[in-house]
Amino acid sequence: MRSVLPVLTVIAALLALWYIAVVPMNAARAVEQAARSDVTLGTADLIRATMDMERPRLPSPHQVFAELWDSTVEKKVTSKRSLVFHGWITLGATLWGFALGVSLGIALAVGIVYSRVMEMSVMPWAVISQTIPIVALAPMIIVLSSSVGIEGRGVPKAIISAYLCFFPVLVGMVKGLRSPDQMQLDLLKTYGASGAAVFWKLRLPSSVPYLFTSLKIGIAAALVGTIVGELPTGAIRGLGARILIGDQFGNPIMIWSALFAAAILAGALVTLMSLLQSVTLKRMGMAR
Amino acid sequence: MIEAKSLDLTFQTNDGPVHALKGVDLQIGKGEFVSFIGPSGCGKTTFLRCVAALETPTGGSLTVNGMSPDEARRSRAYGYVFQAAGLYPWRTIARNIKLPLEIMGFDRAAQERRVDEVLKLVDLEGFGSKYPWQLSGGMQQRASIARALAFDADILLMDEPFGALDEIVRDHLNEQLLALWARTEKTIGFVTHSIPEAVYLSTKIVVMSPRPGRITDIIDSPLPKERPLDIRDTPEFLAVAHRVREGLRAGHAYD
Amino acid sequence: MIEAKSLDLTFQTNDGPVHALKGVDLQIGKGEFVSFIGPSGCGKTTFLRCVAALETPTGGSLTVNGMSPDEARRSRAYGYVFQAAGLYPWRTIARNIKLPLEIMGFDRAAQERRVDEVLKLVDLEGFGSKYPWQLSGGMQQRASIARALAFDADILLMDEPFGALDEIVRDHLNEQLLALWARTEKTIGFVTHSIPEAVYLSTKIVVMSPRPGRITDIIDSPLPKERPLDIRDTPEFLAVAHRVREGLRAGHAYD
Amino acid sequence: MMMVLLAVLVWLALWALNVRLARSAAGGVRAAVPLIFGLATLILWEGVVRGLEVSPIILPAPSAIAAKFVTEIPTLWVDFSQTVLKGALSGFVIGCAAAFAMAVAVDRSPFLQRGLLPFGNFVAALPIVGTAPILVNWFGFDWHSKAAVVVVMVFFPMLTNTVQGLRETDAMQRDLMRTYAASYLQTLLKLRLPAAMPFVFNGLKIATTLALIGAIVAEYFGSPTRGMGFRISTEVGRLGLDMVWAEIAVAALAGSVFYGTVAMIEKGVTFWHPSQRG
Amino acid sequence: ADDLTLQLKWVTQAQFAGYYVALEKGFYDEADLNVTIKPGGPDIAPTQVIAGGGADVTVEWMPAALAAREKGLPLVNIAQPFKSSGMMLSCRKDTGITSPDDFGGKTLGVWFFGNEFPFLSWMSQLGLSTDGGDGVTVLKQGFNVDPILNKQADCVSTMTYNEYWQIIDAGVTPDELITFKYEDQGVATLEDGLYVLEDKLSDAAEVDKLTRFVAASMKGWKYAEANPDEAADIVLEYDETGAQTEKHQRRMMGEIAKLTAGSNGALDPADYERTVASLLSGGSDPVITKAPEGAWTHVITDAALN
Ligand SMILES: Nc1ncnc2c1ncn2[C@@H]1O[C@H](COP(=O)(O)OP(=O)(O)OP(=O)(O)O)[C@@H](O)[C@H]1O
Ligand SMILES: Nc1ncnc2c1ncn2[C@@H]1O[C@H](COP(=O)(O)OP(=O)(O)OP(=O)(O)O)[C@@H](O)[C@H]1O
Ligand SMILES: Cc1ncc(C[n+]2csc(CCO)c2C)c(N)n1
Ligand SMILES: [Mg+2]
Ligand SMILES: [Mg+2]
Repeated sequence: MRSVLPVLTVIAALLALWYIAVVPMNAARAVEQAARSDVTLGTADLIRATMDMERPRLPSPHQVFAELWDSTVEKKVTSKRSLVFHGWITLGATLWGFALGVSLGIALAVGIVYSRVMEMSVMPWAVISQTIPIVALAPMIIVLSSSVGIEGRGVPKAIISAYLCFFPVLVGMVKGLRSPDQMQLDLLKTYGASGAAVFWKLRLPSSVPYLFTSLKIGIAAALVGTIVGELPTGAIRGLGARILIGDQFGNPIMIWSALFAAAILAGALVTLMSLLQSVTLKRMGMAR
Repeated sequence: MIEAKSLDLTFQTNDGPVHALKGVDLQIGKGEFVSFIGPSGCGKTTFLRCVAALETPTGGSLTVNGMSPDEARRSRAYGYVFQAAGLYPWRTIARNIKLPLEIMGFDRAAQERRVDEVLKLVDLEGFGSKYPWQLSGGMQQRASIARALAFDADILLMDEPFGALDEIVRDHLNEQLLALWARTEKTIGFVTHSIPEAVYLSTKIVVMSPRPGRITDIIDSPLPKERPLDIRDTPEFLAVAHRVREGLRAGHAYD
Repeated sequence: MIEAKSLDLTFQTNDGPVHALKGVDLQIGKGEFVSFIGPSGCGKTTFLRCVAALETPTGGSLTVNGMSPDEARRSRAYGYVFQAAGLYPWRTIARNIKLPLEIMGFDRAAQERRVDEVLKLVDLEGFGSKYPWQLSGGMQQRASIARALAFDADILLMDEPFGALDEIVRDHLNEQLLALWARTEKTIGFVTHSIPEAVYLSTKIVVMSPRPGRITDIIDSPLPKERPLDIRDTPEFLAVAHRVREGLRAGHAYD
Repeated sequence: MMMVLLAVLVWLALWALNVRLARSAAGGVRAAVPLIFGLATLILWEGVVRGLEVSPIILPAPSAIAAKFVTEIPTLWVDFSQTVLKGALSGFVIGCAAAFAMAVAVDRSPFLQRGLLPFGNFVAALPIVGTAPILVNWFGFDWHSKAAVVVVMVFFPMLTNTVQGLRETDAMQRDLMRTYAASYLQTLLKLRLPAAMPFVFNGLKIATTLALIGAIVAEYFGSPTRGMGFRISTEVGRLGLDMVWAEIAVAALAGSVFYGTVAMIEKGVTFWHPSQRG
Repeated sequence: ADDLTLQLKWVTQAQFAGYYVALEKGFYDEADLNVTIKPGGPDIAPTQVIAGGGADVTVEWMPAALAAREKGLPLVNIAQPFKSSGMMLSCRKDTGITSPDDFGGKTLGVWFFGNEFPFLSWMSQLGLSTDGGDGVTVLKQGFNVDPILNKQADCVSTMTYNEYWQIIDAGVTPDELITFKYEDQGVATLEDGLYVLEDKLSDAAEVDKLTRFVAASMKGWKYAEANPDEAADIVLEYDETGAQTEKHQRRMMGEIAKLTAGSNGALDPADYERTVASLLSGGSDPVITKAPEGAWTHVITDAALN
């Protein structure tokens, strides 16, 4: 709550900057347009012209928000022209990819924490996996998954999303599962506790704060992954497809509104994770 | 029965080996109360950790009740109080105390009963549902003592358990600990920096000195088992204290 | 001169206000050595922090050398030793000690000279180039004392500086501190849990009690300025110690 | 099928070897473990591709990729310098430096911090496929637009980490500075920046992988006729999968070196942090 | 009904109207086919999809198909609904370009991803190198025409039915532009044809299936040619992104109809030979190195068109 005013202030500042930037970004095209109809623009006219171009280099905020409004509130959510509909498609794949990535990340982290070989063999390759551009793998993922008989493009999308999502979870969970200090571990040793007891009673609970931090990063990464995956998977539905079509048909306003929709979706998901985090930590007595 | 014969422990560090323990010979009988005293870094903690199988000696032999320390650990012979409280922050005080009980498979009712008992023992009734960070440092330390007492380990190892407490609380807990020991006949290993505390509590005082960590003196206390607080003003007490102080001083650079 | 008049400090916390200090009246003359003693949570640290302008009182008045605490702070009147060592882990011991000197603009040569001096004072010669984590807890605490002594602050505030040290080292540092105080005529505020330490060092002993944090007794020491260690066996010493102990006990629940 | 079986066996044997090596403490041996794991995986890959006769248009064998790599070194170098040296590196430097400066600048204002940081979540989720066409439009086809994409990608992770790092000092460390009446600048230089370094390097490490991915993907949205992203997309279209994988190998190699360099500097700078002391 | 999957070369748009019309109008159902149409995208190589078994038939340009064939992927053209090429290079007049002779030293935007072959063979016929210097500077253009609008390129690749109109819609007037159609330059290569893997053709059941498919598809194309607006609306119906506009699709359908007009679906061997010749003539770096064998067949169309 304390951050409402600061956030609003920053938003206001960003909007102002954005409006100011619109003028020089679009001026050249506006002048060219005017020249075609043999008009020379005064400063005021020029500014007005840059604010409402059909194909701006930088759309003005009100254009983007009008489009956002139009494609969310004004359209039925089941309509394929509704951003809510496309956001929903993207959200679905994101959640699958997130589930997949989180499971993989946690499983690998547990393996790494409990096995030195796993740590030494897998960890460097996990880093390397993140240096491989996913778009290079995407076509292969699609071809391979269709040749092993997986139909529909939801699955490859989720795989691509999981690929980007698992790494932050892995890193965070390795840190988290290792966060118990020597004394906490020694304590259980003096009780003659089994490996399972150490995991459930010590490692897992102490990794929870790290888990949530990773989940927040992971869900944003999963969303980005899904949208990236929506281009090569046939650009049929989802926010990624909107971006591509907006790009090809010279509709920057469509790109920007899809970008905003993605950012808002991410914001909502991250907020959800934060909420989950504070509830869990409170129940565990770790929120202060 | 704890029996150490020419026990060695050397840590390999970047700037060469550290001889934390060197040729330590010590016998602790069942039901004894043994205090360890000595300057910082003389190996008190290390010795206790060896007994609890938290460290592996690099030489000599060490047996606990005729078993290896590790076997004794797995048969759950130890209650250990660490130098710092080390409570799990996501568990309330009561659930921290329950932790060993859960692991050792006590049933629900027994868990509740024991928690209540030990909380009373360390004067923390009513704090069971608080989280560790809601307690002062001294209260946390008492909770960690309660945790070690909750299950009936034969051997109690305590590493400076009363370091963070003021004199009055300390006296009080000293009395309680003596009473507990008298009642239960546990074997207790106890590390302290305080000479009066060591003398007041122990049947045997082990004075250690550093670099390498070794035993310089073992003093069998002539004090009776029954010890009111004012025993500390008796000549016997002062004589033992004097001998400990001399032993300690020998381990220091200044005279 | 430090002068507190009906000083109050209340912390607002989630479960209501905590009265850390309530109606504290105290006068500390220049060159005095004042010890604060009292149970955990009675406001000793809080009072020292008020003097150093690290906390702002919620009521009453507090002046230091006729200035507000904050003005005194900005004129660099204080050396403060915290309850924990608080060394910066990325600096060696020597560079930790240099830290205040760098900030106050001492020149290179003076920095080196002072570091050598204070390292010797706390018996840490040869450890200047080690990092804090390479030292035992007691050595770290000594390094932090050295850091506070390195620049010549008029007022030295020390919060349980010797808590982590064993009796012998403690005695030694007590002597050193007394000598330093006698030599430099600094004003010293000193928190401790040890009654003998408080009596041995101070010209004035302030006994405090918690909930709300207040002063229950102020004892002006009848002991001479010259204090060999064995002054602790004199009747005057024991009488003062007794009075302190009684004051302390009154603040506790058990009798 | 024999081939696949054999490859699996070799893989298992090397894994067993690794299990034994991992127990030994010597530094050189430990470095071998990931290499052996990589080698084992390559052998498995080769075996599966040959044994199942996977079409080289779907997944080429490592040997074919290696052969392509060797013959195409000049092209790979041109692409590498276009994408990594010009695009990724300059974007990385500009983005991280700007974020760092911004973090220090907003550090004195909790108001700005509270206002700015929530945007991290939003910007972190801006899909690169959306920002890249816009930035190519703005900054042109050459590496400048790739650098811009990288700047956008690395800015917020770096900013959030640095801001958090600058907050990371504990109360006692700050109080100490107060008792010295240290100035803002002195506190910043002598306390907060050193204390922030572990977090700063966390941000830098995240930024290395983002920078590489960003620079490559941005080339899908327009580029000169060189660059790793250009080559990858073009060769996929031509079914030159061996070349695609050669570029992927370059990316992995460059990424590892880049990441490794940052990690090494980190080790030197934050040697004092518990996580570096093992 | 027999299942059949068709992989398109690009996203759902009027370029592929014939197939959508056949689907919507039930022509495939009548032929006892259950057809799935997979739209393409920027990272989908139709040749790779068919190699991986993700589709039975794919829409592809002949240069890419022949190049893939030389890579060892035995693609065979079974039908050629597009008679003529819609590809062109659109330049701003104010760059001074009046004929291909003026290209030297200019910056030209080109699509890659398997679409660059016609351009490359044209340039090599003109004797222009494509790596800067005294030749031309090539830009890999993205999916839009921004480079020419921003004057980052002097010319960009356009299709008569698509990108050209993006430029016009952006406010540039037709007389500010000069366009070079590959058809007019004599370097036209065959565009959207239907390709399958060779082994399908040795299986009588598959041949029968493909025959029915081609027949139904051509029926769709002819219907689309005759009813362009309705066809465009059908395409819009199938566009799941909801981002395509009626104005644009109707216009695209009109232009597409011009390209399919001359074809009954059967490949004209003369067009094929011309395409191969053009691809072979690439100077030092031809797209294909030798004339392919068996890269097309009339088996399907012969059966389908009777
Ligand atoms: N894990 C370790 N690695 C290297 N050296 C160690 C390790 N643990 C302890 N040491 C060293 O072994 C010696 C003995 O340490 P120990 O902790 O037993 O001392 P102590 O007597 O308990 O001291 P204190 O009173 O400070 O607790 C010290 O010199 C210490 O530095
Ligand atoms: N920042 C704070 N917020 C809320 N309460 C505080 C804060 N700091 C101290 N307190 C409370 O104020 C009281 C006095 O604390 P203080 O630290 O001064 O005690 P102390 O006498 O130094 O105790 P100790 O001997 O344990 O160091 C305690 O009850 C403590 O819980
Ligand atoms: C990388 C890449 N860039 C552009 C296109 C565009 N494209 C493919 S077919 C076609 C004809 C008209 O739609 C066009 C423009 C592509 N497919 N792949
Ligand atoms: Mg110890
Ligand atoms: Mg205190």
